[in-house]
Amino acid sequence: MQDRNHLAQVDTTHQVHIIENGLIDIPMLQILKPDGTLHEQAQEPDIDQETARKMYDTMEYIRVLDERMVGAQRQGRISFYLASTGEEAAAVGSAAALQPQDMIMSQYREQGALAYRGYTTSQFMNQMFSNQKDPNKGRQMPIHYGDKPLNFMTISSPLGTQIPQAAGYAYGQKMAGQDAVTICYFGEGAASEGDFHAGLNMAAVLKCPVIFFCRNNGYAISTPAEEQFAGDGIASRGLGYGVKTIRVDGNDPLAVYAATLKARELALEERCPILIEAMTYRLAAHSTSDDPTGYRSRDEEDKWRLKDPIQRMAKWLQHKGWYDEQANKTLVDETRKEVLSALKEAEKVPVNPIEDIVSDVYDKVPAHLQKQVDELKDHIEKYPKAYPKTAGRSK
Amino acid sequence: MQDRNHLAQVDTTHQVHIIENGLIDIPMLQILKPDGTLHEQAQEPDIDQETARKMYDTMEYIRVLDERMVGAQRQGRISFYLASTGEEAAAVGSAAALQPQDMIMSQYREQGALAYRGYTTSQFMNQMFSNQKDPNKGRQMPIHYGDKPLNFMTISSPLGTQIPQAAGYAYGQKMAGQDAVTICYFGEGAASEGDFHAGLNMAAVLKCPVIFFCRNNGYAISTPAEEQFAGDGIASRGLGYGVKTIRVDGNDPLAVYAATLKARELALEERCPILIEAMTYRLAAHSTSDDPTGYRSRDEEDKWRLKDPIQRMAKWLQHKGWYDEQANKTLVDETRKEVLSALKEAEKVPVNPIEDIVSDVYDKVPAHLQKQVDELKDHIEKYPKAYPKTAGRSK
Amino acid sequence: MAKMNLLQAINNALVTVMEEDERAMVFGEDVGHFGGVFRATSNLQEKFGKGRCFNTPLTEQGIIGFANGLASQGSVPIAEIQFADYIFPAFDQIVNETAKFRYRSGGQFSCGTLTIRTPYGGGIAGGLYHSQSPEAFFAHCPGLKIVVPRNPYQAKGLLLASIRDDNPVLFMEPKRLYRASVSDVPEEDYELPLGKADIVQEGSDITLLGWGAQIEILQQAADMALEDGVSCEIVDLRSISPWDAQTVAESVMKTGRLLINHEAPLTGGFASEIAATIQDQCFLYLEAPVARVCGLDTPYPLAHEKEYMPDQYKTYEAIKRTLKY
Amino acid sequence: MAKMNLLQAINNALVTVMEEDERAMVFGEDVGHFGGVFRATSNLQEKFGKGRCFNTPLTEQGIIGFANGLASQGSVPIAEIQFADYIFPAFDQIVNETAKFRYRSGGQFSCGTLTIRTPYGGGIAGGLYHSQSPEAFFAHCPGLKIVVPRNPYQAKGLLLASIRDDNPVLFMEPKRLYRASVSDVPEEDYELPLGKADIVQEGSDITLLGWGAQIEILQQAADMALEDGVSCEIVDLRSISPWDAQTVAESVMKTGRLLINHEAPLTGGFASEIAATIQDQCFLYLEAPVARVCGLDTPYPLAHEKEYMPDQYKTYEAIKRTLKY
Ligand SMILES: Cc1ncc(C[n+]2csc(CCOP(=O)(O)OP(=O)(O)O)c2C)c(N)n1
Ligand SMILES: Cc1ncc(C[n+]2csc(CCOP(=O)(O)OP(=O)(O)O)c2C)c(N)n1
Ligand SMILES: [Mg+2]
Ligand SMILES: [Mg+2]
Repeated sequence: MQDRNHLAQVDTTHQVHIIENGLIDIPMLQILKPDGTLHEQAQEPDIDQETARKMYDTMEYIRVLDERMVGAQRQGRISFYLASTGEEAAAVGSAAALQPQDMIMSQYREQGALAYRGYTTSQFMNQMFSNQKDPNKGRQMPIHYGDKPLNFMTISSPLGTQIPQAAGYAYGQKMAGQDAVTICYFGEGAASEGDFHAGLNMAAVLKCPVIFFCRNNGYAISTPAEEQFAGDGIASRGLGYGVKTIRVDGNDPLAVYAATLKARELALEERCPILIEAMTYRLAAHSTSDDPTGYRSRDEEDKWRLKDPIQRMAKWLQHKGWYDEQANKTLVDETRKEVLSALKEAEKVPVNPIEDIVSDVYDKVPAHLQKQVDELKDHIEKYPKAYPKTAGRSK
Repeated sequence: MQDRNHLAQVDTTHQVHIIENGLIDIPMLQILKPDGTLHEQAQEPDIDQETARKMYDTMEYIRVLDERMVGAQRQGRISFYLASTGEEAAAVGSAAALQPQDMIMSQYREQGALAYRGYTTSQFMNQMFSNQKDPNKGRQMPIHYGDKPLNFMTISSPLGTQIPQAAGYAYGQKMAGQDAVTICYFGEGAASEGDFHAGLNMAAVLKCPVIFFCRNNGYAISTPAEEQFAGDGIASRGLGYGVKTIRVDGNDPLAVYAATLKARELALEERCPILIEAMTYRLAAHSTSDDPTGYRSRDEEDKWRLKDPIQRMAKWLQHKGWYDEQANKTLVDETRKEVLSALKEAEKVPVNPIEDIVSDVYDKVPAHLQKQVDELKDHIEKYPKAYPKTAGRSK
Repeated sequence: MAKMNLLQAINNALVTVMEEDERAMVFGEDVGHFGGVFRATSNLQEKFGKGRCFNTPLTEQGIIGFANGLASQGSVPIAEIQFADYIFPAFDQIVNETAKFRYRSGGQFSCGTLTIRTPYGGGIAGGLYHSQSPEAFFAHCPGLKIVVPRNPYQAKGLLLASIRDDNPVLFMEPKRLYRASVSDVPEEDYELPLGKADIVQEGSDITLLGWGAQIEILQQAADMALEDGVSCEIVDLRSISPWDAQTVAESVMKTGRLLINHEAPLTGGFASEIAATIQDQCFLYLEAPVARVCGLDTPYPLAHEKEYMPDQYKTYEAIKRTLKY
Repeated sequence: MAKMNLLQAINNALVTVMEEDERAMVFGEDVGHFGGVFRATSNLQEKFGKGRCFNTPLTEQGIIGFANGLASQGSVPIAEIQFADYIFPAFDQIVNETAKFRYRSGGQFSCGTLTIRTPYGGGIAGGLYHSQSPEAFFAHCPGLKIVVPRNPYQAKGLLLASIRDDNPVLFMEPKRLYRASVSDVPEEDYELPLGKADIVQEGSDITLLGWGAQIEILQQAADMALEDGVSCEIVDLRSISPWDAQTVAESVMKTGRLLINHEAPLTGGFASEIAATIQDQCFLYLEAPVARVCGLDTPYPLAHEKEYMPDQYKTYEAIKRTLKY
């Protein structure tokens, strides 16, 4: 046995030395100025026109999707929605820096990452209508997407649970010798959960190639960041775990892209976790169940509207000569139409037949569940009007 | 509503800036050199002879108690014991810096703090024999002390649970306007629990006058610190929570005393939490159920034996002219005798009568428990030999 | 008397207790200025200050850990868990700490002053993470009390009794009734007893037992059965732990039949405890097996929520089966 | 065949599966070089390397969270929780995540490859935090399997089946048998079926049902009853979830009487589910109420451990009462 010395790195002092806030400065990477021009000292990430356009288009797409779905919820067509307005760059910029084989484990406000991977409007709609075309079989509330072919883990409502899971997933990727990482998204609110602590610490100790991507958008429902933590954001925690950490302007798509690219490279090369804190703002209500006027001012929101990531990227594209006004207008119009028609389509698709109420609890339906569903089917036959979604249908 | 800006303190950079290990240096406060003399740059804490002697005597006392109880366990007289050998200064030095009205919430290796408060040898024994004189009524394994008059919270085996509890306790003290703080002890292993994260973060946000005192003794049972965390000890986490933090040589009683004194002052003045990381080493086996030769070398232990806190303090007392060889010898001898006789005494004290099996589950014994204990009593009467501790006795 | 919905009745109880006892503190996620996502704690921060009504960081284990410490110190914490589905991160703090605090210390310390409020139950298109009824998980843990009100009047009286009771109480609020259930509620202070079931309707042929929002379902099923000439006794258990076996047994000895209804999955649900106890205590009185009308042994579904629910039709059918046995 | 104690049988099963499947990984607190506080994982790190057998930081919620991710990725995690009393910080990860992973994703992702091993139960002077039997908390959660072996032979066969079963399994090891129970165990690979109870002894007057270390207690009580001329059938449930109601019901239809024994507190313990189901399925066959001989509704005591235990004397008395009913 080799001797261990947990004091090997520790210096000695002879005065009471207090470590406190402000001791380190964690600056935020910004590449684009709000006017879309590059900061003088900044280096433009190595990004081609196609990728840049795809990022931009995805952000526009998500903006439209969000807006329409909030509307659809107001009309009572879906039960719930949760928009990412103002935060599109965080999800899209990071997703663009990944490879398709990388696993995405998201919180719930990263529809941009999913869209970037190629999720279609119909797929979004099928999930939101819990219909039988949803690969999650209509089991969860709207916005809890999941798609195995796209390496996008099904979202779970309990906050923070995906953080240690992401460490484990990445460990598995490493052990299998894969050229892949896991990215794990979460909010600054979720970072208060015990699972955050467990996940970051385990990833650091067990050297898991995982990118922890925190969207610090200032709020957890009504709770402002200042009532969530007293340190310097979430980034300041990285040091405590021995996790390499980058803070980035979450409203700057290029900065997010550059940071995530670097993070992925480090994660793979050094087989280690990286923490990214993206500073952004939740311009949307928390969800369609929420009304932010109860806890923040219009004025505060307006200041952030000026930092709109889509505008910023549009201007940069213009500078580059990669912006196409007409194509963009078409995209927006087409998306609106597409959302509407996909919505109408999905609305009509029935939910899964009643047999599915007991499937996927176990790998196979065990005897006691078979009995329960058989009795249920008999019951539904007796009261077809009480169960209009499933009566008269069978697998 | 006033506008909030969670970016107010954040600087901007234009290069990918990575925060990583080594960025801050967290030195360890040491006042006494291993030879018991003061470091040149160090200031001797304001400590009178009586306090200094009490600290020293308590450490000696605990050393003897530990040694004897490990022996008693080997003889089969008690079922379990857990020694603090080598770590006495951490518990005693910190307890000495507190006031009696401060609440102590300990992990399990802080018998020194309890002894400093005045817990008697008989009290220790009554707990360890789970007899009817134990104020905890013999409900927990040996070493799970608790004493309300001494403001020493009953110890709980599940690790880390006392950390958020200490935040809450301290919040209550603050709201009640008390001139008191809470100290919360835990190991570097327990600091991996989610409850650690929750507790430190809540204490910081809710401004609780609590001292989080981590004994980093290099091991959690067999798990060395390097497999427990990858950051710079536990102190480096303080920054992440915005909690003022002090690292101290846990084998230097004066340094621990000075750090805790300062921490208490700050906690009360600023109504805020403080984290202290005491660097020490568990010279003892984890507990009497453990055998450290399975996971560490004798050689490694020996290096730490040289840093013995009791030796160090003895030398300092000698320098001060406060050391009394004879008194010390008497203390050790008397303690040995006292432990033996208290042990013999406690062994003879019966456990609580059977009625107590259902008490303290609720404030009053509810009907269903009354019925259960009544039936049990009838049963015991039928099989008195099977239940020798309680048969034939009643309240 | 005032007409109040269930949320207003809870808010009213909280105001009552905070006015009376300055050690009382209300906290949880979003409960501060915003008044909670369901608005049960509206205006408390304005009335009693930030020190006594506050947001916590987003950590259920922290909320209950903090509350345990606060209770052991002598304050009167009233902690909110935003949805009962999110109480599980606090499971260790509740089951190993809250519930065992008094016992392990021989009565020196306790969490007796603690009350945990949490909205539970389905029927709101919430899917598997906004619909759970976890009472049975806690009912297996000695040291806790568990209370569930069925309407605003019950809610205020039971919540006041829960907060003042010197034992930790898990107070589960049927969220689908939050706004839907309105009743006359006295504005003055009153308490309803813990550990006592309430006979909602007397009857002679079968005892229907439930709690919370399911009492309405039992009522509807009883009305259907009445058309067939079946007289149902409806009992609201109100306290799941400790539960009032005596009232239930007396009712069953009278009717000879028992049906228990709850939303949580059948297996290991609290109906199993009731059935096990009653088959023992009333063995010679039972004319048919104790019937359980419960959720399926699956997570709570979304698309098939209606089908999953132990609704009035399933209850009515089970009444008929039990009577025909 | 070799003589093995329960720990050796478990170690042997782990070696078997790690040799066969390189995706299999064993981890938890102190399980690495040290081989676990009970030494169930001895030598695995030496044999299979630090990548596949490793210590984790001290965080149960992290261990299971990590394991869930690893399982969903396709690895075969075998996670150890040092004592079942410390499984509660992982309750959320188990109940809301492990158990619901497959369901919520429509079968796209799952934790089917996960096995959680944990020592449980009392009788070792462990007091309230080293003695708990938490099976009933998990039995109320659809999506998990729960398995408990009664001896080394069962342990190896059931553990191999649990690891290979494509569902998450909570494998609970009766720690008081770790070294005390020794039996012949085949060195080669074999599996015992999940979800199937095992008739340990045939009999005609009463069915005694239990699992794990309590099977020995049932055997002792049966021997006492035999002196009175009472013939007991002893059934080891083996799987708590899903449980084999059919075998139990068939036995009860034959004997007309059922007694269930477990160490966990009576109220809401798994015996309640069994009693509730059997009184329903065997109503007309039962000659006496289903009897439950269980722990008291208190935390697990230390000084009064003997008195708390549902031991052979209490079981024997309950057999007599049931026969005399
Ligand atoms: C364990 C758990 N507790 C509470 C909730 C309820 N809840 C849903 S979202 C939310 C706020 C999350 O804030 P944050 O993590 O900052 O993400 P954001 O909404 O800002 O994107 C809360 C409290 C939950 N889903 N899970
Ligand atoms: C929640 C929980 N998990 C596991 C254990 C078992 N256990 C007891 S002590 C210990 C190691 C603790 O190490 P540390 O916190 O460093 O304290 P030390 O023993 O070094 O003083 C472990 C794993 C426990 N008591 N509680
Ligand atoms: Mg947020
Ligand atoms: Mg340690």
